[in-house]
Amino acid sequence: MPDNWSFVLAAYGLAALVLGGYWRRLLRLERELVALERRRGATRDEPRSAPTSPGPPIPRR
Amino acid sequence: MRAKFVVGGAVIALALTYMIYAGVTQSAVYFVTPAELRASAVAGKAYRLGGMVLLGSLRWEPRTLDLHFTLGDGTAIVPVRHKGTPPDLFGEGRGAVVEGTWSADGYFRASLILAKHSEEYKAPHGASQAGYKELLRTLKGEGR
Amino acid sequence: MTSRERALGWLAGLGLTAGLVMAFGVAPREATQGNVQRIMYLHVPAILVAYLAFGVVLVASVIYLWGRAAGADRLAHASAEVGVVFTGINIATGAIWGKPTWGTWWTWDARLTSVSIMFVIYLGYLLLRAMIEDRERAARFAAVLGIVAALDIPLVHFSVYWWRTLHQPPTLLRPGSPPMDPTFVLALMVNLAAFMLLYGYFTAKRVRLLRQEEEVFA
Amino acid sequence: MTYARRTWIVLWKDLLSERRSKETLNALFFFALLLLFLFQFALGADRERLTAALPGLLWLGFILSGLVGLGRAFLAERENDCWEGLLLVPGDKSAIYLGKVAGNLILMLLVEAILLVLFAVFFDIDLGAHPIRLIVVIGLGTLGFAAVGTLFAAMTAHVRAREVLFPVLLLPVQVPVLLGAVKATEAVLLGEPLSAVGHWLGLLAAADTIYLTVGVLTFDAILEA
Repeated sequence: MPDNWSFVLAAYGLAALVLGGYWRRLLRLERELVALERRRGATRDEPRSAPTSPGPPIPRR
Repeated sequence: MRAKFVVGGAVIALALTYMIYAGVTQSAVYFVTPAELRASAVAGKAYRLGGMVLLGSLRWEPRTLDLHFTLGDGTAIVPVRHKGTPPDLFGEGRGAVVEGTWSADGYFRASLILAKHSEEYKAPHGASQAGYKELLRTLKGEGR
Repeated sequence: MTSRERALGWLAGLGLTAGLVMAFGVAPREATQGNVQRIMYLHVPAILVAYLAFGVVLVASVIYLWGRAAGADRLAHASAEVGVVFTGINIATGAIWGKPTWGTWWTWDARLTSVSIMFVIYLGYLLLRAMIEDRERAARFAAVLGIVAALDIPLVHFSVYWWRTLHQPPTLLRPGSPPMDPTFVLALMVNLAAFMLLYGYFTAKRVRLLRQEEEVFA
Repeated sequence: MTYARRTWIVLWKDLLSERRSKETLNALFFFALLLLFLFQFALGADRERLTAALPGLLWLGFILSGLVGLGRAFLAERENDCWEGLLLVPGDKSAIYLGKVAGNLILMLLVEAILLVLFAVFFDIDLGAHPIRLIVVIGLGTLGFAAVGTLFAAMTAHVRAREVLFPVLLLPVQVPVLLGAVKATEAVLLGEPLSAVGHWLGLLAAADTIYLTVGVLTFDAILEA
């Protein structure tokens, strides 16, 4: 029975990529939110601009 | 209003319970065994055939990729022909499921070979060959 | 970032490391399948955690429709997203394992089919959320879909099971003692615990981000 | 007004406006005819292959026409600003849901009858051998489709990309109904008794029950505002 280490490596690598990718997405979203909050705090009356990230939809009222 | 949700929830729970009960007890056949195929084979009709690869029946020609073997279930045997490389888990004394058609010339022409393994995960030291009955049981899906 | 969230993150990282050690260091090479069986330590915990995540979506959706608590809606949203990620991992690792073992990347086998349908249903759920601009309406509609989807899963499972199957029966969920060497089970459990922690970390973080998003844009 | 009466009024209103305009039915009849052409071109004249694929094709036709028809289910309310009217209906809003489901069910069954006749004529298929069995199977399958379809149609009525979102949400959820209906139809067309596919019929009945109940319980949340 051959071991197929390449398949094992591919599976673990892919999983790491997906999980890492989702984690990074969350971190980026967090950074953007913090930056947005800071900017909002500085200039209250400026028109809002949606962040350009392909993240989740930004709810609007 | 509250009564609506209680009754509705009960109806849903009942339907789901029935579904799960029926799902577990239903002994659907996922593929035919060699005996079943032998009993009512229609040439040209597509089947999924599951059985054990009989010991000493496997012949493989690496150059032409001709794969010949016999599937059995203890009562009947079916010769199978296939073109291509078999999967790693495929081998004599193991279970296999093949998709293909029954040929009028008295053999099964497989277009796809799938190795079916039992749900036993064994450490190397306990490596005894799975019993024939056990494998058949797994093959028929009764092991759930 | 709250300290609880940070602690959860570190715990998840620790758990994943332990899981890797168990999967590659402690668990022995499997007798028939060889080392390729080690993919199982990713494959099985991923789907179990995905089921957990979608269960949370169901409960949170019901709670939201009952009392309209915004927190329940955020939990449902976050949990569905993380559940889809884990389902994706399960499908991908399953395909990679299937190639050397069954001899094919994909087959319309029962388990593969039903899990992929579940994947598509919850992708649709996220799509619905993304396409509705009004936050309150998105929450209501998503809650309804979350309930329909969760109730649909057993129906999908059995219908596809009767349709065709090739996947071996689930080893761990079987009544009676699992037909598995105890070391394998231990390695699997460690990985399952690690994935649960990771689910908790991701979901907690996502819920907090969703709340902040609402505060910023409110 | 009793619950049943409100259900009946919604159904009556839909049937009456459809009878007057015949918009949906005419379009769907033409659509069914076109589907028939497509199937013929896609499969060629191979009788054997056609027979094997027939139950699947039949349901593919039902579902495609059902998607087109159901997608329009709440169009009148949305375009003519009658949504508020629905909201003003006194009492339990699920009466509206049941009325809409009944209307959609009738519409779909009509289109399916047309498709069946077209199939019987153009593909030379004998459908008359077991009409009762066929009606039971098709009725159960269509009810499940209409139950979820109506719920989702109301849900997507206000969404920008509803033409895309509606089938994307509906089709995966409908897989159990589709599988059960195709398998049961296959058995009926092969002349098998219904008891041979009892588990499929049980699945369809369970699915119909669950979908309808969820629809009744949650339609309030979809309709409001």
